[in-house]
Amino acid sequence: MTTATGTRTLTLREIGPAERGTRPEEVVIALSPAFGDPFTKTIVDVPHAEVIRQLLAGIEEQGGVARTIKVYRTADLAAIAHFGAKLSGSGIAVGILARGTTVVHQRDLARLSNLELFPQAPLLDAEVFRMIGANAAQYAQSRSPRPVPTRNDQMARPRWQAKAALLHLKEFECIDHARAAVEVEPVITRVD
Amino acid sequence: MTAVEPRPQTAEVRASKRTEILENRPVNLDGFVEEWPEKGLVAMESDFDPQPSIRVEGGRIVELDGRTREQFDFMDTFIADHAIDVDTCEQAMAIESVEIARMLVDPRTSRADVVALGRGLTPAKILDVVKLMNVVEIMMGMQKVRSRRTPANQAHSTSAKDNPIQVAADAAEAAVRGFAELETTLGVLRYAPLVAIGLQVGGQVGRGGVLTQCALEEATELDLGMRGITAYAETISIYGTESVFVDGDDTPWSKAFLASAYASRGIKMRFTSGTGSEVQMGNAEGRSMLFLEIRCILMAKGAGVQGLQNGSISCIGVPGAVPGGIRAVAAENLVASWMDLECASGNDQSFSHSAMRRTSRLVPQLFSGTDFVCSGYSGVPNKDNMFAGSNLDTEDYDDWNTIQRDMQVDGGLRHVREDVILQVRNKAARALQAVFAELDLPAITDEEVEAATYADSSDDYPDRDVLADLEGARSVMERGVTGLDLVKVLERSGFGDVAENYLQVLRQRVSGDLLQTAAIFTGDFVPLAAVNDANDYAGPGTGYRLSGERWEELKKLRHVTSAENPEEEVV
Amino acid sequence: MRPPLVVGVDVGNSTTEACAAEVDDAGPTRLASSLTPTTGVKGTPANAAGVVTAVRKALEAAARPGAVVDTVLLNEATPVISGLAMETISETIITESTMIGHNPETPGGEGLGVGTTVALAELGGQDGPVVVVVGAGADFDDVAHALNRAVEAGVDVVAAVLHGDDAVLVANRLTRPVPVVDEVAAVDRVPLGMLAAVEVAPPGRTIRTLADSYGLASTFALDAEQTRQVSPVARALAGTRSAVVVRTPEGDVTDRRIPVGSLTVSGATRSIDVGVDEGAEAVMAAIGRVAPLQDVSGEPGTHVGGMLAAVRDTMVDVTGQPAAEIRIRDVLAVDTMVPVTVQGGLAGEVSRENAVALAAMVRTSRSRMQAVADEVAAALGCDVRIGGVEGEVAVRGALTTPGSAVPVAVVDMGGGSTDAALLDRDGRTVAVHVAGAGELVTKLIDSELGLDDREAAESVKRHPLAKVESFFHVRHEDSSVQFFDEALPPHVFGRVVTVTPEGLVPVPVRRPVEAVRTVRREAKRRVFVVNALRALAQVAPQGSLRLLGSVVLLGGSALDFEIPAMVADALAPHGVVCGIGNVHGTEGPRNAVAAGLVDAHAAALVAP
Amino acid sequence: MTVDLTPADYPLSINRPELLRTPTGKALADITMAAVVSGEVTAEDLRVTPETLVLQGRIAESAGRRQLGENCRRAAEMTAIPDAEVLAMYNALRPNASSAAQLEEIATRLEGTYSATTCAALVREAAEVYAARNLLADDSGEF
Repeated sequence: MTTATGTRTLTLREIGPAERGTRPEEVVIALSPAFGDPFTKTIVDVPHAEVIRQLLAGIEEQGGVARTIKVYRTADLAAIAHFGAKLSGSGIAVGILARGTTVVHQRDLARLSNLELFPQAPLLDAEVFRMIGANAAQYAQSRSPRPVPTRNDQMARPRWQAKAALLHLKEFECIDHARAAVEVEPVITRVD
Repeated sequence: MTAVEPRPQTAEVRASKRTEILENRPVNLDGFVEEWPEKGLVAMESDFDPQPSIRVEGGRIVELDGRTREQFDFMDTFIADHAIDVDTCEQAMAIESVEIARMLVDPRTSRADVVALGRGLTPAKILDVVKLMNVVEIMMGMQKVRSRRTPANQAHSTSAKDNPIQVAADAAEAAVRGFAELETTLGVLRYAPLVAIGLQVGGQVGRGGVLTQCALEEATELDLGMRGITAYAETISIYGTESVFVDGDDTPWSKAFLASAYASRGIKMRFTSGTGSEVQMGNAEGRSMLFLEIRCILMAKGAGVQGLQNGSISCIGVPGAVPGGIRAVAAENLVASWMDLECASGNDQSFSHSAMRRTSRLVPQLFSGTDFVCSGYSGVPNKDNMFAGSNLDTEDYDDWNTIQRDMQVDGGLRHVREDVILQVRNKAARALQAVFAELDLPAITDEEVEAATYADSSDDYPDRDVLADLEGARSVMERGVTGLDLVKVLERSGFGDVAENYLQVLRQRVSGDLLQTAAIFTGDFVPLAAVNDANDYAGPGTGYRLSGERWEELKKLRHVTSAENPEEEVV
Repeated sequence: MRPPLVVGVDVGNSTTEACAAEVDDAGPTRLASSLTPTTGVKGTPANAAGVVTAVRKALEAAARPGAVVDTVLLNEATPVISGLAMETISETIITESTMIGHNPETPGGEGLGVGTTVALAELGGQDGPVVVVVGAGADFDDVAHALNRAVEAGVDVVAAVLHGDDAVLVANRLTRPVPVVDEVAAVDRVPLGMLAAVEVAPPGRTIRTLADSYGLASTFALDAEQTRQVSPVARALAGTRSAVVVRTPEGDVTDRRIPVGSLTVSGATRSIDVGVDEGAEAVMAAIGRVAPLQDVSGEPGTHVGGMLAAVRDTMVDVTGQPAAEIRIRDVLAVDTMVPVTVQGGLAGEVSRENAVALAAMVRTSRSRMQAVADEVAAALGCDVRIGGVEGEVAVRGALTTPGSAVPVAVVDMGGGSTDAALLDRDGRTVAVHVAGAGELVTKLIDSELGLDDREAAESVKRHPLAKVESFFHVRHEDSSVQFFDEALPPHVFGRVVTVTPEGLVPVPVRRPVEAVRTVRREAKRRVFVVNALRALAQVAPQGSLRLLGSVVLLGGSALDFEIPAMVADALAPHGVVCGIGNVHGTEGPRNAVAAGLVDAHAAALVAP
Repeated sequence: MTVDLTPADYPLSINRPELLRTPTGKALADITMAAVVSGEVTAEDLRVTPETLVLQGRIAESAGRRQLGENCRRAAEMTAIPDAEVLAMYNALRPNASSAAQLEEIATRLEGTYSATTCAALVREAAEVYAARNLLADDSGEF
């Protein structure tokens, strides 16, 4: 697995309203209201720039294409991902919250269901995001990826549960009911 | 990246050796956060909680804690219409909070009086009262207002491999160690019938009259209960704000209906709630954790359910991270008991990396006694705990027994000699072996029975043929196997005593005795509830006292030097 | 007064069946039958518990629970224990890091690049073409950047070899495209400063140059002798989409047979030694030459020796008979292929190696059915008689299948052994047991698909396959499409699944349905079909299948969704009518022995 | 039959067994292992009757537990409803699951078919609150 040497920043350049895609193999990456701005890293300090870069790399490595959208009207992960899946040409989307919690969704599934769910944000690192991207691309191409091995840590609760709640609240603060979802271009800049 | 990784050292600045030692203490692996009262990330003292108020018009509550009826959300409506006693509320609300707090602490005020007074109080008023109480006063209150006189305990018996033999053996051990209730759940849900059977059979081997439960989605859980394969239900979650309640796909009315459904089948049931769940889900509506939990408690009371599991439960990391959070958790148990509900008081989830913190979190419930001190205590090693780990597990048995002996408190457990434990584990596995054979389920080998006798965790058992087991589980449901069928099978395969125990449990369905508040079974199959064993604490020398035979039993530990012959240990 | 109640009980390897009947002068009146798992190893006292359960259940099914039984009839169950083993007999070894022929899922770029290996950190200033070797921990953006800069500075970068799964990412970012191979786990062992070739084929194609001896020869300018030496390299790389070959002075790839030991097969008159690494055909031929087989032993201290010893030990435990008296009466050897990690490989390369699977079967001279009978008699308080030989009784039971007639042969395919028996026109019966049945099939499926999951293999064996093409439809292995109104569960999405009564169960493979189906059917063919023919040939008059007449399939495998048809197809050319038993027209392929025992008992009552 | 019950009558299984009957009319003492083995006692016998639930409700009320008493009364009414229908009604009471008309239909059925007036009242009350709180069935919007 590769790790980035430099520091990178993420800018989400707004392209226009989030619309339904037509490419049959595309994966939509659906970001939560606080992702990238105002927050810049996950609960365990993985920079959002790295999260996006690895997701995109995973998709690219599998020969897929990606489109990124940002949602403002909800911070509910299932809703974000399911919304993304409905806009996705392939019906596959990766939904992600600012704190890192991630889900792979498909448009025909019930909102509360999913293809793969990664509920424990503290256990997600760059390597896992790469694998999630790769799997999403494979689902989009009707291939059968092996599910990303889920990690589990019973002691994550005492260490991270409250911080997760805090980040969740902060994310909720960023909900803007007046603002429709937009398509964005993730611009990753190396700063050193 | 795991939680056991030490925090990254912020380099360069030189730290003292002591700081280094402190930095590496387990407690520093726990997470702590600053309060944020505007969003409800605060334990129990918040300027954003409402002021108590009540107004009754035409026999109906028209104002509750600063909101008028048209401003009520559905929790307000349900509480106003079902929980609060309209006839007494204005009078009760008029009493100064400090007066009520003192009544809770003062042994000369009877339980009956404070409980009666409590029937007329609003959530904000109740919060106002408990806010005045420090943790020792909360414990004083708990000692008096818990509903059942005799404290008890509950265990989790689960398996990381959903191995029914492990569940049976650990259930038998837990029962013989003294747990009154046993709860299980699954990794693979389709395994449920076999694991629930293992739990029931093992439990009745360990001690006749133990009550069992299998936490599942509503339909299957109710089905297993109705067949008599399980005896009670507990994982019926409720929440303190309307939005979170709706997110959980329920309302107070749907849950009240479900409560009646369980009772209509003669099945004991309690709700579950806890501080922190609403803020964790991001919809605390600016209220403190304890205020919202008090709303849950009153909702449960209004629904007429006999009891509540609370004490933060699966959200314990949230109150655990804010100032005064564990005091609030003790207070929520107190309020549940004060509202005359059976209280299964938490201590059931992995809470801290620090053994000291784990113990201190437990002290209020263990020392004052509750209806179930843990809900539950992991009767399997935590790695096998499918409820994601408990505050206590099998490794803590001897510590727990020693604390009971040190403090002369009854936490529901006892030390049991190794030979007895091996005997019940072996018998549980053999009984289940016979049941499986009779029901044409995939055979349990003698090797598995041997493993169950001496095992610690699921790693110590031979792997089962999971496909065949699942097929068997399906056939149990399809054939409509009932508890009564299991009784017959046990009877004819030479486990008549186990069959008799099980039949006694099923027989209670007919009497409905287990539907009363805080009901459990004694070893002699006498229902013990907050009716015939009502808490009568009235100060020193009264109430439940650890004495006599039970105290003699708790004096025993694994290693106690004999006074008669100091060269030997007491057995 | 009611006529005497008689229960026939058949203790099988995995199930115990019972048939309850009232028997009087008019013959038997069958009341009900039952089925329960066999307790303990067949033919041992532990069977008694299962017998009692089966009797009780039959009485319950007959609505006569607790009725007084007059006689229980037990079959003379010969304990047949089978053992299984699989040994890899070929291996590929790479010495001195010459070759990396693995198949990363996603190599980058296309074409062939030949140059000198250089570490990424040393890149710059080289003359001549270079193959860049990138170690662990490098980021794809950084790598691409460094390669592009080197090219700008005039270095002739012709290919790259990566540790991480980044080939596509790196290749996509290069200003001058070159082939890139990734996921080379031991990249640090790739020798530097050596001539290397990297080849990547277009998607869906396989490499041409490096998988060909003369291609290698021209790439590395080899003479005829050297070319002969590297031919194993070419062979090992055949069929892959990408490869790296480094030419080192001593490097070599060998392909050798592993000595796994030999079997000594003994017949009445002579013994033959046969090396298991010679393959299944050689083993089976040796067994054929010594027929009838009397015993088989394995060369001590070898894998095969160990396996046969284990089978014998189990039998000693079960029967209490000394090891010396236990004879292995049949062996089935099957050739198979198993994925094995190449020794000395740098990227966890896997090659499909030859292996031989063996099923062995042991019979003892001493049955302990009398002990079972005594226990059953004590438990039920009734007379217990040990009846005829299984095979004979089974044929009688099978004869009750509507439409069957003498001569009739039966084949019962179980878990450990395949049994056949023949009843001829003169009323004589002959029966045989041969090694190899369901368990071996499971094992073959497991190893050939590389599942390493017995349950998954079992599921593949028992159920038809399908591919979940969307949340609302699946394509079954017969190409039919089934639609669903409710969305299928997410864990089966896009997967090859088995269609079980429990629902769809994902099969952990990445191969298409057709490939999995072929493995399954081939495994069944090589065991069930081969054994059915083998066993029938042993009971057939003059060993000729043509003289068999009709064949009735019995036992659990007769309920399989495809085995009966496969066996029938194989027998058809011999003019044999083959069908699934339906004992007494109601029991299906079950209960033949239990019902046969009752019939024989009733006949005996009338006859004298 | 009206019986005055107090906490002293609890547990009924020990103190007032004469008040208890199984749904098929057997006494508690008839539930013996022998009766189970012979098949005289069936699973049907091991259920609580509406009468017993009413008795337990009275005990709860005599101990000051009004709401538990009410729950027992609702439960007594529900004993007549088949398991599947109980679950279906519960599901219908979930938020945004039913229209006002659907809830009224359930209430009418509870009242009419099962004489479950207390349960019907609970459902009607829910319908009223759901209407006020916008929790009746409708389509949720997009983002």
